[in-house]
Amino acid sequence: MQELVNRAKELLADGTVARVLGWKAGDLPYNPEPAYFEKAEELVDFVYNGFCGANLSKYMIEASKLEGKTMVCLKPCDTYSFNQLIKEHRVDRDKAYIVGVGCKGKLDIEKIRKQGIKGIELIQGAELTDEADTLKIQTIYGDKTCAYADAMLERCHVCKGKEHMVYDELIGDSNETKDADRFDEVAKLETMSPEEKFAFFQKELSKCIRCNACRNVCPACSCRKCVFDSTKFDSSQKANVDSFEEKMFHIIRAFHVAGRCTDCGECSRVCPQGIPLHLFNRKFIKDIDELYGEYQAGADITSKAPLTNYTFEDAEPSIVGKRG
Amino acid sequence: MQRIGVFVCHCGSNIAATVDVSKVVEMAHMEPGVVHAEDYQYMCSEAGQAKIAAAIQEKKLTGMVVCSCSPRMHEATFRKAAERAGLNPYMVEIANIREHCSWIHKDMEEATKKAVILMRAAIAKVNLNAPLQPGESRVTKRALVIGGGIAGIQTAIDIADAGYEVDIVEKTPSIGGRMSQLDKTFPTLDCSACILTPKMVEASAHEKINIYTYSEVEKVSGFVGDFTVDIRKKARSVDMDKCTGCGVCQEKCPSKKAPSEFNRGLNTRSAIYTPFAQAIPNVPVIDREACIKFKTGKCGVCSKVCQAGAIDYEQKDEIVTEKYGAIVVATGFDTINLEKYDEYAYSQSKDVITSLELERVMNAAGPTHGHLERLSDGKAPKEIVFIQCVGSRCSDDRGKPYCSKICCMYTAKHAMLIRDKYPDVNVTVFYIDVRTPGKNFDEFYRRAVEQYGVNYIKGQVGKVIPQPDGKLLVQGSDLLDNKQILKEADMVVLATAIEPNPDVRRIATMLTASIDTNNFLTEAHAKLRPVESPTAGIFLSGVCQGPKDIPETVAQAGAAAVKAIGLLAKDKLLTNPCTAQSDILLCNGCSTCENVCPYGAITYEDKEVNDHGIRETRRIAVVNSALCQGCGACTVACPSGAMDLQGFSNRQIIAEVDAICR
Amino acid sequence: MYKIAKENLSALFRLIAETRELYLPVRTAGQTNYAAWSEDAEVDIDTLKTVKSAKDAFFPQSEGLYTVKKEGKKISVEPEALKEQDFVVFGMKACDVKGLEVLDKVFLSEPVDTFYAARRDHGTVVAMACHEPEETCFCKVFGVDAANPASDVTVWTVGEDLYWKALTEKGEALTEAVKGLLTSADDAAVEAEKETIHKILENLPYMNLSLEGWNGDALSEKFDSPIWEELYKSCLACGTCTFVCPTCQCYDIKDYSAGDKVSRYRCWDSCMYSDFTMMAHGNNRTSQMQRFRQRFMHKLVYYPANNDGMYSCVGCGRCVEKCPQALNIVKVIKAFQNQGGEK
Amino acid sequence: MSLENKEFKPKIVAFCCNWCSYAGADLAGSSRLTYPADVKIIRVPCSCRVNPMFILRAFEKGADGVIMCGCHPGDCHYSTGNFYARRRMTLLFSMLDYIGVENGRTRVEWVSAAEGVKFSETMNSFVEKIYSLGENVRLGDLRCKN
Amino acid sequence: MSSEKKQAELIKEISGVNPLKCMKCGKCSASCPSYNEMDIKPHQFVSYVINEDIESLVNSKSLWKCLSCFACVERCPRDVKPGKLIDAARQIVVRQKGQNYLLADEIPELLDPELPQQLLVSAFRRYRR
Repeated sequence: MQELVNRAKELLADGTVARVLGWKAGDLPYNPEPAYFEKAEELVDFVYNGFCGANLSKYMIEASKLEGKTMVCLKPCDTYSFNQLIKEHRVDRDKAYIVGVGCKGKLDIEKIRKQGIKGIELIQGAELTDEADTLKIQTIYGDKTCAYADAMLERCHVCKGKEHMVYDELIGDSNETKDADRFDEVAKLETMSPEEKFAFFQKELSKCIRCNACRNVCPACSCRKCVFDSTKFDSSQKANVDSFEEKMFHIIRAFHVAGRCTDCGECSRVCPQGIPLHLFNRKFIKDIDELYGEYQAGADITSKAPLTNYTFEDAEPSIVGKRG
Repeated sequence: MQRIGVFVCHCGSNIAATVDVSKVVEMAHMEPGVVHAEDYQYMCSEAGQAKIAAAIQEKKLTGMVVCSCSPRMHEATFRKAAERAGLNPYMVEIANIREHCSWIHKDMEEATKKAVILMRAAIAKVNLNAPLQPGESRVTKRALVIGGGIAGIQTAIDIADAGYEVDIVEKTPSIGGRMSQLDKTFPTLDCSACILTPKMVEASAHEKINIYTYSEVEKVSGFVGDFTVDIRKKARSVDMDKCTGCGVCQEKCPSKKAPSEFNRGLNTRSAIYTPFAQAIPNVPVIDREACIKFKTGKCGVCSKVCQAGAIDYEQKDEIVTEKYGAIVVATGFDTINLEKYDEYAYSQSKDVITSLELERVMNAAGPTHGHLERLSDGKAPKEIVFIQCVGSRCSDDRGKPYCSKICCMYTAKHAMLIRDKYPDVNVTVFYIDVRTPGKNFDEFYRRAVEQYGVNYIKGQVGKVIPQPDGKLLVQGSDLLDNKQILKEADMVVLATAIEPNPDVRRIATMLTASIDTNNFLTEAHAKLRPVESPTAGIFLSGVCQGPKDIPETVAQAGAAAVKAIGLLAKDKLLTNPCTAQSDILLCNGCSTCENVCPYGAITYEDKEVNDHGIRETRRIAVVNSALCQGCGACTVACPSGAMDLQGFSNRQIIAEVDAICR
Repeated sequence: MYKIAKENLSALFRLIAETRELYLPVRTAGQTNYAAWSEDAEVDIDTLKTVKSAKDAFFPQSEGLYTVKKEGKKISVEPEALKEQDFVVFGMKACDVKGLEVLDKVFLSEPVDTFYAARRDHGTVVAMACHEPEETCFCKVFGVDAANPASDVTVWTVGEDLYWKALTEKGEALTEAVKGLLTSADDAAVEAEKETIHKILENLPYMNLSLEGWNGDALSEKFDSPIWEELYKSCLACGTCTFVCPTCQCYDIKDYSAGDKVSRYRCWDSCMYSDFTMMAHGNNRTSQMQRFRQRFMHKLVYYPANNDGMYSCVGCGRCVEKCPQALNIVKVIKAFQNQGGEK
Repeated sequence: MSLENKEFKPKIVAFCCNWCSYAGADLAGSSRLTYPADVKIIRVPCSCRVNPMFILRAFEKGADGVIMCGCHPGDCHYSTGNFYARRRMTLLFSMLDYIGVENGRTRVEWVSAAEGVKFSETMNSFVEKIYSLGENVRLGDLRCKN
Repeated sequence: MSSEKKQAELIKEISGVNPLKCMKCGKCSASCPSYNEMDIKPHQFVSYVINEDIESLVNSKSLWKCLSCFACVERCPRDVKPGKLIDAARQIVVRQKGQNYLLADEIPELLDPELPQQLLVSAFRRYRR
């Protein structure tokens, strides 16, 4: 982290960048927030640890409009989003100085709470430099421990890898955190009966409160105005009055990002109701991989997206239900 | 709120026998916005149209629905009727209650119910219709032909004969193209030059044709009817107006080591050169790479010997900007690079040549002055092997997956000519299939076998092994006799696959014309619009669209010309108003729509927008309504719904869905 | 004071549900929210904070207002019926109860919101003292006593028992209805529990947050502060904070067309949204900074200015837990404190 | 009237491209090839104009089945429209199947202008399928049910 | 599935070859150094697999005459690679004989001065992996 701060200071001092986009220490052990730093002295608050899960790519849409370059800290998975945004002309590559930061898996405070740990006062082991694979947590109700891996975000268990897809320089090392196949959950659902599938999604989606956190955090949902906020399709909604509406919202959202979603996992991370929203996006990714050839959005900035591409021999829609 | 009139047609008994027309009228009155509803025996008749006109005027209708036969039948009729009565024709919607209802249902109650629903959907849609005006764009009465081969020449002549100005842009110093390199043509064995040269002369002498040789298209902007093109005239170093074409400069030029492009590099030419004797224009160019004057600053022989003082070492590239209404692409082909076909020893032996090289060898103006001889030692060959499908029909990355189409015929031609002129030479052709569809084509091939004794063997050659004594050992297989064949040959001729001129990629990009995976230009419709590109105003002539022989090329050249003439004959173009439009407040500028547009109708501009008080410059999609054909692919690709299709808008279709499901 | 063994709770819920609708924390797909009780509902009264507050029971996320029906060219209007059925909300925490007080000031003052008023009339609140408060809690800052929720009935968890005390007439009525399952008890255990809770509260990191300078008088000074420009930047403009908040009371009115009928309903809205209070001419607040500022100014300045100094934040800490980017009202309050000296 | 006694009359929406399938439907009509009146056709310029939103909208408003017809792949009037439509619909249908909606409720069929017989056969078999699946209860807005 | 069909499928699976891509040009046979030794010629291998006559294939002399020089694989314009088909047929035989068709110890007595050295090398590459 110190290396990052030092580099940020250098870049600010020599005028390479006008500001730094990183994380500012929070007032609890686990709540750093994305923040801009414009002066070297502000960097005392800079922090980069296991709780810095937020994908800063989307902030670059606004930062691209500002005067001068912005140094932005991107984890390997975040760089896919940034590439995708470049491809869609939503960010300006020339306005970004990308520091690819190392990552040893990001932590999910909800997962720690799920283990019954509450009244958290202090967490040790979340720094990038900490080698320990156990978090030591001091709480009002006594000291607790939690395995680092057990507190990791779902997306880190299916990590896309340690490589940064786009960067100006790299700082820090990354750990291999992948211990599951990202399509396992989808494949499991696919084998269920229609009744079971319906029950599963009905239950999960019934929790949706339409806060739009998934949409607003999503780097692919970068529309200036979402179709669900506009009158263009007569689809503007602010609440799910009927259970159909949450399905409509999530299916259409997933469809609109199909072939563009990098599977960054932000939607699932931010959902206040813990809905596994990645299951929608990954279904499309899995279908695309199987039907049209493997495609990773954001791995490059030139390839044709699956939904703006075709081959004569593409599968017919009737393949649905015939597979598996 | 619209004021809608509903007109229900009986179509004699065609509709009325199954649909309770009066009930439909009654139900129409219940719908919001409907101020008038009536039925009539034949709405499409003059009397029916008069009723419509009267209602439009009396009830001040702003929209109307005709419940009748298919819109494919009478939509145009009713639109015209509406327009005559002062209603915008795009405020008319048809509810198809005949083909989609009365003719397929027997039960009257059921059919009537359905007719009412179809009518409601049409009313719901027309409620959201907006008057549309077809756009107009002017047509510049001048055509550009890119490529000066037989395809380009023929297209240019045909367009010019119709009275329109045509410019030909040719990359090399002379027009003529591949055909000028051929010795004889199948299946009549005419001398190629003898039939091509008059065409070249005709083109150059035509008062409506202007030829830019040694020139390339640099930039294209605009759209159908109104293209603006920058043409780069490369510095020729010879003044076109002064040169008399006497040829002394070429004789005296001390630099004679440059490989002759015209003779496929089989011999050399001078640094100042015309590619061939019949070149048009008959004005040489200086190859600055080969010229001693340009390389060292010393020499200047050509300038000294030129009586006309035409040599101009200071000449610079010049950009000419012209406007065109139509563009024809006729960029032709080349043979593929054989580097990856090591087994045929093309790069190891001078006596392994391509068929196009053989054309030059057999030609009196060629490197051997028309004598059939081995290029390695000048000896007369006794045994010649032809290998077919070299690089054609290949699914690996060495060759091309398609059939090059012309090889079977020209090989038969070569074999026949050799046997005719040199009866003591044995000719063997290794083939996979002999493909001869075409008038007199199979007869031609049979003549080669029956009359000229050419030995055709079914089976591909695996390897050509140059021998120390200069012979070539050909290892092939005879699939019919199930034998492996080892044959000593003096010369091997490869029927090399053809591919589109590599420049076509650059040109297609400039024209936003699409090309397929093999770099052939895509036609607007494989069957019904084979000489048009999907991009309006761009036409295709010759091999740039797909492999073809000379007669086919000439036929297609004429067809492309007719299409171009049809366009140029118009004073202005009416554009279909049902085009896509992007909402500047919603557009993200993400380029997704551009990627699915088959017509290159979408571009992006940085526009100043005022989004409810926020002023900023944004990248916005702009649809060129002259190019847009209204398919709607972009509207679905657009995630924010910024892109919408006039006449079939999102809200209109949704209104129809709602009305049907109500 | 009564008590009931925890193991008898399902019998208690069943009994309440016989005469009244019952809403209580239910766990669905891993998350606990208020929902109607049923035999197979997974009741979860141990989770301190439900994701959404109990606000839904009185001010639902969406609620029909009236329906317009069309038959031929005839149009009729049918207003939505007001709540007539008595109901019980079980398990609300002190902060959420205080939240109702905030909502009351909005909806029950003239003009009275009849939909809300009917729900308030028919609803009985059984509040629970917070057995184990958490680090995100700061109710005390707003004068809420987590150990002593003021409601119709208050319950305390002590060991394997729930202690029950009715505080209002409605509370007495409910107690009467379930008396068969309750046994009398003395206050001692409850007093001890209260003391324990108070002790824990003392040590929570946010409990000493100062609200100094946050009141109606601070309007223009706070409004024009450059600090907002710094604070809002990581805000995504999602509405999570508003939707989990027990006091946010803004709603939008929308129409839904279903063939021959159109229903008009209201649903929660969020001042974080760019189309919040959107009008024909556009929006009053064009930038996210302005929208962000609105939320906190409303809670800490405008509302107290209009309601005798009462804040419209109750310190439940849900926004602290749920903000995707870890922004929250505490950080806002602190940011002004830190900069306060310089001003 | 109780629900069980009420005869099930499905609502079926068919999106047909103007150039091939709508003409195919016209041909079915002029050839008097019958299919049930439950099918209502919406004309679109091309199958690529069909937005997944339209299909979900139809279900929302009470449709029991939605079918989309277009030109055969390779024959699209606009060259490539149905290729995009094919991918879009494949993915959408797969998603609907994934969330537990019976996959027989959606279908894509390529019908040329000459295939009146195919159009009518397609509609007959699709309607039959919808009858066998019964009322659509998994994908609709309750406010639209009567 | 009949056993012949199964074996044909197995050959396709092991070789990764789609024999239907063959356009019967015969370039494989033209390229084959062992052509004259073979009873079933390389280009015919493809038809045998298509016709599911695996019995004849595995009993053919050709199976063991193929040098695995891969000239046919290199030159095949259609990506059919008869050499891989032959190789796969051999695999089937090897599998039937229990992974044990050729051991290093057996080599000396099999050695034949006429035999190309390359055959030995390729034999090991094939059978001892």
